[in-house]
Formats: sequence, structure tokens, C-alpha cells
Amino acid sequence: MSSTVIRVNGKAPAEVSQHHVPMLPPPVWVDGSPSLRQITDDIARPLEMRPGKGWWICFSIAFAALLNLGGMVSYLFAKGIGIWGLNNSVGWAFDITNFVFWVGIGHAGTLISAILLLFRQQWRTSINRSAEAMTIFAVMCAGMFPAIHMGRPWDAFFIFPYFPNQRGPLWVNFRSPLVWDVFAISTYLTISLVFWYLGMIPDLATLRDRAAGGIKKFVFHILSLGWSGSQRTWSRYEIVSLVLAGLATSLVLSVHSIVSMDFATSLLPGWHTTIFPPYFVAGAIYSGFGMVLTLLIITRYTMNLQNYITLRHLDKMAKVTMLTGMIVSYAYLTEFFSAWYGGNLYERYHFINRATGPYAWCFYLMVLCNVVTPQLLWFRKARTSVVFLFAVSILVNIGMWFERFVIIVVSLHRAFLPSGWGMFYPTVFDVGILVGSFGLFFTCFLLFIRFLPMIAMWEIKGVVGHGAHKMALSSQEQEEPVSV
Amino acid sequence: MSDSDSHGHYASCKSAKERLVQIQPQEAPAYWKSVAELQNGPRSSGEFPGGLPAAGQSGTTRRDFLALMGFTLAAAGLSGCRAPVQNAIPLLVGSDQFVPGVANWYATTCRGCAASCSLLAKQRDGRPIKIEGNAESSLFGGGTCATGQAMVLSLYDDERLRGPLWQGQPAGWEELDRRVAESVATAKAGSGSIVLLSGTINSPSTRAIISEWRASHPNFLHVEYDATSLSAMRAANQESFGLAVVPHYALDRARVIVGLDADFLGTWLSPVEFTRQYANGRKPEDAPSLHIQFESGMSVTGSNADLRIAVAQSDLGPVAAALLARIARRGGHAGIGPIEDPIDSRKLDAVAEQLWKHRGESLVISGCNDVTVQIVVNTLNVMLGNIGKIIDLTRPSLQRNGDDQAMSDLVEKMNRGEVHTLFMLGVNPAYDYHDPARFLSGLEKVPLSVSFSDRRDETSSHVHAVCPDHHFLEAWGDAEPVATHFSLAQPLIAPLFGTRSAQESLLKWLGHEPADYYTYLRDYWQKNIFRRQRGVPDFQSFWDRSLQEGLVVLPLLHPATEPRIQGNWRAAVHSIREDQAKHRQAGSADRYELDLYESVALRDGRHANNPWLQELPDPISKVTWGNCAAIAPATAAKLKLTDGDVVRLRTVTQQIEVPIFIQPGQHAQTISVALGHGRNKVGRAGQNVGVNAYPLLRVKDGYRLLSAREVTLEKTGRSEKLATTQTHFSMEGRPIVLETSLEELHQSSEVGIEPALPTLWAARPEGEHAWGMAIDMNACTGCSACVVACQAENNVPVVGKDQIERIRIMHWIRLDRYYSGPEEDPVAVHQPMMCQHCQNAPCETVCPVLATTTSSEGLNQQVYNRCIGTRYCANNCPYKVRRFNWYNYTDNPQFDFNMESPLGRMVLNPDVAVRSRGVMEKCSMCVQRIQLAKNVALQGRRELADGDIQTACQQACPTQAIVFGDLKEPNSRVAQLQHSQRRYQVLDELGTRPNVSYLKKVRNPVRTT
Amino acid sequence: MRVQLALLALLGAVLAAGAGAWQLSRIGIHQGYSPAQPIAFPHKVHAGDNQIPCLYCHFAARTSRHAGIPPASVCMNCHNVLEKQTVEIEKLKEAVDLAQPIRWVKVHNLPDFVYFNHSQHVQSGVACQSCHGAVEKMDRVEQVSPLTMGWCLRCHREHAKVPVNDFERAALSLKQKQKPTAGLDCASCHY
Amino acid sequence: MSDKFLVATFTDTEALLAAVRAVRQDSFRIYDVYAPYPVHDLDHAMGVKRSRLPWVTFVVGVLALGFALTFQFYTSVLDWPLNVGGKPDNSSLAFVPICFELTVLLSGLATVAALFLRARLYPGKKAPKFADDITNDAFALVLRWRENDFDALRARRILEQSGADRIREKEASS
Repeated sequence: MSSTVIRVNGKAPAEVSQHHVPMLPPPVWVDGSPSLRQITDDIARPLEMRPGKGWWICFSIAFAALLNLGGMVSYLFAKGIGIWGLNNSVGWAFDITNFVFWVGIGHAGTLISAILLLFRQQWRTSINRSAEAMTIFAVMCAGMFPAIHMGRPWDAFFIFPYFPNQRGPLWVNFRSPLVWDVFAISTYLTISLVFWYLGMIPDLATLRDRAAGGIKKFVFHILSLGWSGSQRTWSRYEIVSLVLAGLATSLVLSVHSIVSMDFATSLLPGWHTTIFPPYFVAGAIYSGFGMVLTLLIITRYTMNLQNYITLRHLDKMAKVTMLTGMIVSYAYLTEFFSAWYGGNLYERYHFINRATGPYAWCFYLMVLCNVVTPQLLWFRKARTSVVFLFAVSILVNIGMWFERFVIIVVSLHRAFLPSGWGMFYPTVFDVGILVGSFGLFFTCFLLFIRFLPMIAMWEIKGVVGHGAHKMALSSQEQEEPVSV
Repeated sequence: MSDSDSHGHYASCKSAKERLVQIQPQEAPAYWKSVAELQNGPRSSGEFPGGLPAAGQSGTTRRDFLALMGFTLAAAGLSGCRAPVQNAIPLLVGSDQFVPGVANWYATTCRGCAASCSLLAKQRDGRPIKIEGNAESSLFGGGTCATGQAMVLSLYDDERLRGPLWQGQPAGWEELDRRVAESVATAKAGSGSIVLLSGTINSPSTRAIISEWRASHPNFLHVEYDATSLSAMRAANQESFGLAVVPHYALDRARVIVGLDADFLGTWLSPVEFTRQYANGRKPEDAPSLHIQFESGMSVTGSNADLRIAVAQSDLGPVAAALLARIARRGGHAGIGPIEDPIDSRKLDAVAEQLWKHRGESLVISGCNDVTVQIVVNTLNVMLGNIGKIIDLTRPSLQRNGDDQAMSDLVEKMNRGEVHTLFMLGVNPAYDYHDPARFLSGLEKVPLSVSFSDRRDETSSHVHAVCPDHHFLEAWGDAEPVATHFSLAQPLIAPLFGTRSAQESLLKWLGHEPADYYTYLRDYWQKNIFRRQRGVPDFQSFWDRSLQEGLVVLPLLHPATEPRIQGNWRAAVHSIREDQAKHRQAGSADRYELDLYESVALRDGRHANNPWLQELPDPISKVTWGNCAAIAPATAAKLKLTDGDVVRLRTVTQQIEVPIFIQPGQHAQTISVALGHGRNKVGRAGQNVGVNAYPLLRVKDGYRLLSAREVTLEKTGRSEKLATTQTHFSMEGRPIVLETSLEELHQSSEVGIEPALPTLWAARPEGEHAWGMAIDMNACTGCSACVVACQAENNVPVVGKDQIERIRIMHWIRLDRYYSGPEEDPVAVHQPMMCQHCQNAPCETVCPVLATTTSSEGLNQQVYNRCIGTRYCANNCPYKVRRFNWYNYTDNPQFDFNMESPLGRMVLNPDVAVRSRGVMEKCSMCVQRIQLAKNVALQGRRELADGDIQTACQQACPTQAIVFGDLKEPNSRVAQLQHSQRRYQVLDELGTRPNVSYLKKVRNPVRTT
Repeated sequence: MRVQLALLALLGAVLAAGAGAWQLSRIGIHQGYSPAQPIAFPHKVHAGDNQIPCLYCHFAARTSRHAGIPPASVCMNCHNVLEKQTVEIEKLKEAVDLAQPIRWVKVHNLPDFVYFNHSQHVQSGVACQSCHGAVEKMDRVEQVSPLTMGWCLRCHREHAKVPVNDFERAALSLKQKQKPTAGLDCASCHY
Repeated sequence: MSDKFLVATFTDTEALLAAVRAVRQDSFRIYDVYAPYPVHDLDHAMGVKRSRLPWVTFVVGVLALGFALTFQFYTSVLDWPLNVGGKPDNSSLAFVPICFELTVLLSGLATVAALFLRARLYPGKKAPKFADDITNDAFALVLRWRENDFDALRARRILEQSGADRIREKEASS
């Protein structure tokens, strides 16, 4: 681990530390030099006391939205897809836009916990747990949309190749990207869930041992699977975590590639392009980090964990956001270039229409949020101003939602035959269900930070342990006290 | 549908229970009572024709309308809904002509308008469910129009009266007969005249009844009145030829057709017949005729013309005169002073040139209800020597007999209280008379007014007695659309309600006992028709054959005599010139002219309650559910108006408020508004849809001109959403409709079919057949008959104005209409677009559940019960021809059209599944017909022959623009057409390899310079 | 051994799930449905003992989509002359005298979305029994076949020379490409 | 049956490591070490061999891949080939995504399952508790107390020297 030199606030620890230590001091990812016991207390405390006003306000808003979702979806099932603004020209709009959007959000979690684990990035330790939780809830929201966009969920099981069936037997069409989706999403959800739970077992054990008794103790007792902290288990456990991380990493890259194939394999101008898989993955990570930023900035306040989620964490994430943001911008350019260079009549028209047609405002909003905004993150001031980052993270999510909307609706509303052209106008149900999905997401997340350790205690301890922190701590003293 | 198992049953059980309560007792037997008579003789009355319940297999809704008949789900209500008990109730006494589940076809005659096309009507299990043209007819061929196709639905119209009314209250026939008898008696005593006010009547037997009335009642008067009449033409012909008739035209023989505001392909006189002739005369492979159209608004006819010249209504006369001047000069007729050309002289020269070149084989028609114009037109035809060759005055058309003057006289008589008894048959003056108030005030003064209307409409709700007439599918009848061309009408179903045929009423009131129109008709034919024919010795067999074939053509009574030409056409020209001058002075830039035209679907308005027709897009504007004011783009720009802005059109006396529609090709100073809309008493579907423009029309020396002058246009500031089915009219330079010119076609010898594009995949093993279709873009006029035919055949639901505003029309076949060229003078083209049945179908690859796949016979098959509704296929369909069921359109109060009402559902085709919510559907190439034909061939132990299978759209098409058949059968017509050099496929560069191919549109421009 | 217990439980769960799935897949199958009829008409006596061919009474099956239930008049052809009397025959005659239609109960009901045509099958020489079972041995008619799509396909496959057994079929299609036949098209039953 | 153990608790990982090394040098066999987080070098010090669980991942992965491939091939080529957009029955490229997903899914689940089996982790298991705060901030080194061949005194001495906080004897059921 000492192999990775990590700059603290832009300066190498070597420069900042006045100590004449032969080796580079390890980076510091926890402020306030807490003892192991204190870490446990800090992180477990929120779960043991009544939640604050902030939490209740957030929760009631989120829960209201969730109820609204329930109501609207039941109405949808009762009446039919017609209550949405869809039509013969535009067969997908908010439904699939939301689907792709949420799947995208779902990428950051696994990326942080898996890929950064493989790269031995220690700064992930404070954020990976909540990022994974976010992933799971996001993928839940995403999974909801394919189910409801059919309007008849009781027939959805046709999409699974199951036996016995009395139809001959009739299977499914493995050539259809929608079937790929079903497998990709469910796999991603399962593996992320397992990964998340596995990582939580030691902490569950901690909570079990802290719990006074009663139902809480019992539940943690069951969930922690009798974890004892045995070193023999630890060593197997770390191996398995690495393996899962490897698998999950490949998922991070595959899931959104497959989602992008829903479009790439069709023949619609604006959909039918080979750039989609990498472009979508980058976009997913971009939006995912945006969402992680949003959530962490909120939680580090509501749960006052500034010592664990430090500005340096935010700075890191801001950098990743900026990078992926620029990859996305590059993809936008490439699309236009290949449309012009390819010279296909329909393709060209599509992109002219994207930039000048009736939905041009969506396009420019998207450009503003996804191309212009990230550029501000070049400045360290921007990266370390919590308020600013929060604003950026919101913009990023808006931008990414509109990116999907542009790709889906603008491509559909003016396809090959002009006689089939038409406009899409959302109805209250389109918007309501989008809002509702946020309700579902935040409800889950708020419950999570209320009842489960939102920071991996054992990993923090691992980082803080080995006395390494003592050394780096001294470097802290000359640093400005960053615990905001 | 797939969810009907889990949910449908419950619904259907419930509805069944309810329905049993309301309808079973009195009505349900009524449906069947006399079908049984029809089929099995009176003995089996009170029964249900056997086996039909099995049709209950075919769809919740299909089960529901059986429930309506009061038996199928009788038990289901009680037996709980998990596995509903289905009952089957056979006949008590079998019948040899009636096999349940097998359709019978009967020849009959259409009454949708006075054109009286010959029909074959399909009767399935006792219900008429489909109308098709009678291919035997030498006049109409097998084609129909959109309106004719929809007539079967008006049979099942909920708004039809269940029985006669007296003073608005249900009454018995006896009572009515008594009262009418009294009134007629007093009238006979001399206290005023007895008047029968009717639309055009070309039924010889009915005319016989009328003449009986005339004979027995000296003060009897018969007035024929058409909302859109040709009485000026009749008057003009009286003056020019001494014959007050509407001639019969032969467009197929004309080499040059010049139309002056006559929409003969859309609504004028006999559109089906003309459309057929027109197409036959314009086959590009041999010398096609040249068609020049002068008109104000874009009409179906204009959209097909080789040269279309937009002129103001007031310039139609001058144009005719200017043409006459040129022809006269050539023909050496003196006496026409110089006429100022209303339009570009070179164009007129070119037209005159063409006319003169094709003397004797050209035709000038005008729809103008203005005597002077018609006289000039007659003179033109005379000078060109077309009379007797292209224009037949000796076998005139009897399809428009209305007399405007007689009508206005009648209204005055009524107001003077000189009319004692008034019968009204097939007219609705309170709606379509230009001065309804005047008519109604007169009506009040009539001691006894009787209407034969089938519903409470604007007129019949003001009369004393309503004696509802049968729907023509319930009634006997005959017609003589063109002299010596007779056709018969026979009932396919016993009257659904307590109605009585008008003829029977008239006979009864004449004192005939028994007043049985069938016998009367039969006798009439025996005495008059049978006598005049040779060949069939005995009447019975003649009768049977006529009934079976539906039509008889007799030789002329008296040999053709060339009509002598008379009449002072110079005077006519003179008055035109004066009128023009007068108008020039009055005219100013902010004064517009109004051009009122019959709507293609609703015609003069009588079909306003037919949801199929309300939802049929106008062939030109593509607007459904209501009319709008067509305005030229330039004018709209000048006035800063956009589509849907509501404007107030004001004449001197009247005004209407109507949304505008920007119409390319519209004359800048003329505004076109469709008639037939804005009925305020007609029924749920048509109530107050659109605006009634009749009050605006102008009467010139007693003739109802379908136009007005000095019209002012004011903005109201309001704006409405137009329910249009096509929002973009330009092809954006895409190769969608390909065109070629006549020269090119005749010069180029190269065979047009370019080799099929290479495909990535190995060819799959072929099946027995390969169904394919070829559509001739040159023959298609955009008449839209195919659209309604498809709707009727395939149980396509009506979705209503709101859904169409949301671009959710369900029609399986769409008529795309594109414009090219300058927007003030565009060239239009119509393209039927339905599922192309691609061999490499993009929709199939993306369907996750294999709900759509390619059949062994090349059909792109859609399995409704497998579809889970992801809509991915529709997104990936480059032709956008897939239709999604956004809601349940059946048995759903939200969509209160025919499929909501138990009665309306009787029109459903039991052989086609009714789609439920959340399911994708599309053109199936009428696979049910394919399967049926196979089955018939199997029963006959023979191979399928080309032509055994006709898709609904193909059958309905008057121009035979659509050809369906087996591509693997080298001699089939469709396979032959694959070698046409005009053949191409839409978007084939995408590699979809459609089984539908198109034949290029051929342009034959007129050199005007 | 706790672990073994857990494993056993798991196994049990899997088996239960399997059984459940099988049951689920049989929903809507009314095999063995045999309702009482208003007149207890014994096919055994007519088609069995007296050897009356099916198509004599169900004549519509030759030409129509529906086999149809014979009109009472058809029954009366014989029962007018036969002097044998039973309560059931009395019911029949009464119905005829009172011109009172007989409300039979349909036994074989297909889902709404399937188009089945009797004549097509009769004309192709499919024996009635192959779907309806040995009706001539039944006193009261019973639905012997499941009437599922898989069941239909079995016969259609035989007809199309495609093995019915999944594994045979698999083996065959490994050797040669299956030739598409109309009998196996979706659109031959679903439209 | 219940065993006797000698439990030494530490607060410092350095001391723990020292103790582990010392104990092993003196040829005591370590029963186990308990820690709130995986202490680095401890495996090495204890001589714990690298786990072979990744093999499970590999084997199951290969099996899953095979299954996915054959299943898709069977259903769309052998069992009921349908003409889907004119594409070949064996559109093998289209089968790749699902093969991949199933491989990852099944191998992942199998690995975790294997871990639980191997480490005897299952719901409701009672965790052996040799010292307090193991899951919080304490480290414990546990030696099994075998009758007749366990020099408790020497063990204690070694542990004390290497800086254990407390040393206790403990009865526990293994």
C-alpha cells in the first residue's frame, strides 16, 4: 500500500511532513486520529440513538414521494400505458429514460468498492459501503421500470425462459437485447447485493456485540452469521472479497454496455451506433459519482461524519467526475462527427434535428450540464467547496437524465418516414412516476443509514490501524484543519 | 387476450349479468326472430341459429355480444368466474342454407348515397359484418368507397329509433297509420297539398309507388332535394340539349379530362364509378389520359391531376368562358368578345391546346351549381364533339335528381300554410337547408309532418310523426343509378328494431292491403323489368338470378337519338363576364371567398354518427373528428395564423367559428370548409363534432352554390388542437415515394427491378407459399376505402379525437400523403402504408418473447396472447406501422364508440381476435382470409389459385391499386408485377427485404410555356 | 450437522418450488371437465352401440369452423319413428313441441385467442377421437385432452414430420435443418 | 464436549504479531487469532495458507458458461427454431451476453456459498467468544489447552514477554 503515493490537498505528504522519516508517510483518510474504539462509537452511534430532525424531514419527503409512486403505478396497472404521454411515434420515453438513468446511477457503487479495491485505493473505505447501498437501491429503481413499462406485470414472466411451460415448449428470443437486459440487471443486482452484505458481516457482528439485547441483538445475531473475527476466516474472507471484486468489476463494464445495446442493436438513426457501450459506461460512472457526491454531502452533515468523509474524499470524487464527464463530452462530439462523416441521410437529419429540432433545448441543457459544468472542476477551489460540489453533483444528474431523454425521444420522434413523425409530451403520470422513483430510492437510502453502518468500520480500522496514522497525523497538524 | 383469462372473465361475467337484465327479455329475441324467418321459415321463430355460441371462443367481447343475445353467459353470471360455463344453443329445426360459422354472401345495393353502388354483403351467423363491392357490376366493379364500407356499422347504431314516435313519444304503428290516414283524407278533401320531400330517389319501384300517390291524390307533390345538388346542371342541359338530366360520363374513354371544381374522385355524383374509370384510363403502360383540374381547395381529384390550377371560386366561370373563347376561335364560332383571362393565359392556352388536340375524346366537367357555367361547359363539350362519345345523355345518370328551386318553392308554400301533409324521406333540411329557420317556421305551419328518419335528428325532432325506416341491410329495395342499369337490394338480417320500410308505410297509407313492399317490388319487376329483358323465359328464374347477381342491365327502351344543340351560350358567357366585372369591383384583399365541399367520409352529413367515418382521416388534410377552414400558407402567414387557430368566418347574414388548417395548394383568396359536420342532433359519436357550414352557402338565381363571396375572416384568439394523423407533409428528400415520368417510362427499356441487396445471412428454407403485395402508386387516388375496409375486417377499434391528438390512431393501413414543389402550387402523392412483412424484420429480432416471427409463408405474424407490450418492435419498425393498445378499447366507457356498446359489437368479425390492452397489433395481410381460402381449397380438394385470396384493402380498392398473391407462383399477378420497371421497395436500403413492393408514381406534366 | 439440516431444508424447498411451478403451469387446463347436460344424452348409445357416425349429427364439422350441436330436428329424424321412450327423450320432444331451445353446456372450450377450425381438421382426415377421446364409450362427454398449445403441437409436429419428443427433435435438427411448415406457424392458430 | 483454551488479549497489533511469532517458534500450535480487522502479515506469521476458494469460482464459472451456451443453443436451434427476422437459428454472437452474465452470477454466488460453508458461517450460529471487544478494538491469541501435552506455564511466559495485556484460561465448546 505504501506503493501508492497519494497527494494530500495537492501536496505530497513528503513535502508537508517535517519529520525525517525514511519512508513516505501513508496517506491519511480519517481526521481527528480516532482510536479503534472511537471509530466504532462514531460510526455505530447514529444507529443507536434516535434520528435527528434533518433525517425525519428528508424521510417524510421521500416517503411521500414513494406513496405517490405506489398510487400512480397501481393506477397505471389498472388503466394501461395510455396514461403516459407515449404514442405511435414515441414508444419509449420517461419509462426507459428513467431505467437507463437509474442503472447508470447504480454504477458508482460497485466501481468504488470493486475497482478501487482492486487498485488498493484506500480512500474508498469511508464511502464504499454507502456507495454500494446506493447501487442496490438504484438498480432496484431501474429494475422497476422495465416491469411497469409493459403495463401488464402479470405477463412479465413470459420474458424468462422457464420450464415447464405448456406451449410446446416455447422459449424466449435470446437475440433480443431486452432478454440480455433481464439477465444483466438481475445478475448485477444479485452480485452487488451479495458483495454489499458480505462486506457488512464483520460490522454486523460488531453491532451484534454492542447491542444490549432484544430484537435488535437477535436480528444482528442472525445476520452476522456467527462472525467471530477469526483470522483464518479473515484471510479467506479477503480472498473472496477480491474475487467478487473482480467479478463485479467486469459487471460494471458489462451491464451498461448491454443496456446500451438496447439501442445500439436497433436500426434507428441516433440509436444504431457502435460507440454506445463505452459511451454509456462512462456516462454511468459520471452520473454515479454525481449521485454519490450528492448523498455523501448530505449524510456527512445529517450524521456528522466529517472526520470520515473528508474534503479529500470529495476532492477525489470530483476528479473522477471531471474525467468521466470529459469522456462523455468526447462521445457527444464523436456522434456528431460520424453522422456528418458517415453521410447517411437519416443519420445526418437526426443530428441536425437533435441540435435544432423541437427538443433542442433538452440537448443544450444536456451539453450545459455534462460538458460545461465538469470543466469547473479543474479548479481546486471548486473541488473543495462543499456547496459548489453539491450544486455540481445535482447538475450532473439532471444532465445525465436529459442525455438519455435526448437519445431515446429525439431519435424516436422523427424516424425514417416523415408521415410517422410526432411529438412526445409528458403527462402528470410520467413526471409523477419519475419523482416517485426518487422517493423509493431515498426512502431506502435513509432507512439504510438509519439501521446499518454506512461506513465500513472494519475497513476504516484497517486503514487507521498499524499505527500508520500516528505518523501521518503529525502531518495533519501543519495542515489546515479540514474537518468542516 | 392473454389477460382475459385472469381478468376478462370476471369483467365479462359481470357485464353479462347486467346486460341480461336490461336487454334479454324483449330485444334479444327480436334480433333472431326473423333471421330465423330469413333462414328457416317462420316455424323456427323464437330460436337462435345453431352453433353460434361456439363463436364465444373468440374473445371476451365476442362473448359479450352473445350475452347480449341472451344466452351464452346466462349461467356464467351465476357459476362464478373461475371457469365460466359456456352454453351452446342449437336450432330446433335445422336449415340447409345455414351452417353456423360459415359466412353467406348476399348481393344488395348501397344506400350510403344516391350513387347506389352494387354490393356483396357478408352475413356471418345471421349478422351482416362486412360490405364489399359486387364485381359483377359493369358500372362499379368490385370497388367501394370509404362511406360504403362503413355502412354496415350504421346498422348497429345505438341511436336508431326502436319504433315509431308520435309527438316525440313512442307509439304504435296502428295509431300512426290511423292518424296519417285521417290527415291524408282531409288533405284529399282539398285543404292543402300532400308533399313527399325526399332525397334523390332512383328506386324504380319506389317511384312507382310515388306515381300511384300522384295518380290517386291530385294535390300530391313530390319534391326531390339534395343538400349538394346538380340542379343547375340539369337546367343547363335542359337549355342546351332539351334534356333535364345529369349525363352519364365515360372517363375511361376520355384522353383529356378537364375538371372545374368537380371532385369526381372524392364525392361528386358517383365517385366509385368515376375512380374506377379514371384509373382504367390512366394505365401508364398504355397511353394514359391527361387530367387538368381547376379548383380552389385541394381535393382528392385535384391531388391526382397532372396539372392542377388553383383558381378562386368566382373565376371558375371566367375560366370556362376563357377556354370556350379559345376553342370557339379554333372551331370558327364567331361572337365571343374578348375575355380577360382570370389566370395565366399560357396555362389556359395549354389546356385549350390539349382539349382541341383530343377533340371527341376529351371531357370538361364542372361541379359548379351555376347554370351559366354549366351552359358554357356544355358548349365546350359540344364544340369539342364529346357529346355521345364521352358524355352519354341517352342513358343519363339518375344519381342526383334534386331540384333546388322546387325545394325553395316548397319552403315558401309551407310558410304560406299551403302544405297539409308533409312526408320526409332521407332528407334533413333543418340541418342542411341554407335557411333552416325559414324551413322550420314553415314546418310548424304543416298540420301533419311525417319523417322516415331512423333517428331523432335536427328535422325529425320537430315533426309530428317519426316512422323510422329500415337500414338498407334490413330491407328490400331496388335502384337504377344509371338508366337501364338496375340493381336489387335484399335484407341480410331481420329488422333489429320495430322499424318499417318507408315504402311499406307509403303503400299502407295508399290503402294497399296487405301493404307488403316485397310483393310490390316483385310484381313491379315482373311487370316492368322482366318484360324488357330477353333470355330468361320464366320470371321466377329471372328473379332468382337477379337476386343472386344483384343487378340487371337492360337494352335501351328507345334507340339513342343524338340530342340537338340549342340554347344561347353567348348570353351565358356575357353574364359570366358581367358577374366577373361586378366581383372585381366589390372584391378587396381582406374579403375572401368561401368554397364549401362535401366531406369524403361524412358526405353531406348523413353519416355523422358513424365512428368509423368520423375517425377516417380526410384524404387531403388528414384531419379526423371535425372540419376546419383550409387557408393558403401565404394567407396564413399574412394573417399570422397557425394550424388550429379558431377564426370567425362571416358572410353578410351568417357566421361560423372554425379552426384553420394551412393547406398547401389552397387558392390565396379562397377558404375551403367541409360540409357534413357540426350535426347537433345525431347521436353520441357525431354530436357537435365540427361546424355546420351549410348556412354560409350562397343562393344564386335559385341554385344553391356551394360557395360564398365577400367573406370576412376575424381571429377569435382561441385555438384548438386538430386531431390529425399526419403532421409532416414533406418527404425531406428521402426515397419514400419514387416517381418517374411518362417519357422515361416509355423510352427506357431497362427492367426497373434492381437486384435485391445482399443479405448477411444464409437463405432460410422456404415454405409452401410466399405471400406478397404490390401497390400501384399511380393508381391510388387516396380515396381511403381501404382504410375503412381494413377496420371492418380486422376489428380495428375507434379511439376518438383525444387519442388521435395524442397520435394513437389504430388503423392498420395508413394513407401517407406527401407534397412536393412550391407550397402555393404543390404536387401531391398518396401512399398506402401498412406492415411491409419484411423477410428480415427489425421488429422480430428485438421482441424478447418471440411474439412476432416470420411465418413459413413469409408473413410477419403477431401473436397477441404472447405479446407482453414492451413496444420495442414498434420503436424498431422503420415504417412505423405497428399499433399499440394503449388502453382497452373494447367495453370501456372511456371509449364510447361502437365497441363499447353491445349492439355496436355485433359488427365484429368472429374470425379475428379482439385485442386487449397492452398488446401490439398490425396488418396481418388478412391472414384469416388466407386460412379460410386454404380451407375452402382443401374442402374442394384443389390447389389455391391466384385470386382466391383478396385482402380487405385490395378488395375495396376501386382502382385495384393493391394486388396480393403468392410470390412463389410465377404466374400470379403479384409475381408478374415484381418484374415491372416501376417496381421498388420502400427503405429497402435498410435490408429489411419487405414482401410489399410499390410501383412508382408516373408523372405526365403539361407543358404550360 | 446443523449444516446438513440446512442443506436438507434447501433440498426440500427446491422440490416444493418445482412442484409449485408444475401446478402453476397447469392453471386453466380443464382436463376431465364433464358437466351435466340439460338432457342426459348418451353418446355411448348413439355413437357406440348404434354406430351412428359423428358427422351424421355434427354435420357442420365438415364445412364449418364449429362442429355445432345438432338441431333437435336431427334427433327427431329418428326419434319420431322410434317408439322407445325415456324421460330424457320426453324432455327432447317437449322442447320441440314448445319450440323451446335446448341449452346445452359446452364441454370443450378453447381460450379466446386461439382460432380452431373443425373442418380444416376433419377434411385433413383427423379422427374426432384423436382430440375428443373415445366419445362413443362415454355416457356423459368429458374433456379428455388438456387442449394446451403443447398438446396441439404434438400432433402438428407429427404432421410436419418433426419428432414430438424434445430430445429426438433436438437430435434430428442437429442432422438436418427443419423445413418450415404452415402447421407450425404461429399464424395458423393465432390471429 | 468443552475444551480448555489459553487466551491472550492485545491492544496493539505489533505486540500481537510478536506474540504469534514467538509462540510458533516455541512450537506451540496456534488455535486461532481473533481481530476486529484483517491484520496484515498475520497470515504469514500464523502460517495460514492461501485459501483455495478461487478454484470454486473458476470451476463453477466454466460449468455455468457451458450451461448457458448449451441452453441457448438447445432452445433456439434444436428444440424449436423459429424464423426471427431472417436471422440464422444459431445466432451465436447474440448468445454471448447471457453466457457472460450467467458465468459471473453463478460463479460469484458459488464462491460466497463456498466461503460460508468452509468458514462455517450460517444464520443463527453462535460465535465463539474468547475475549470481549474482539469485534471492536481487541485482539486475541488463542492456544488450545490439551491435557498432558501443553506447557501452560511456558506459554504464559512467552505471551507475557511479547506484551499481552491479559492472559486467561477459558472453557469453551469448539
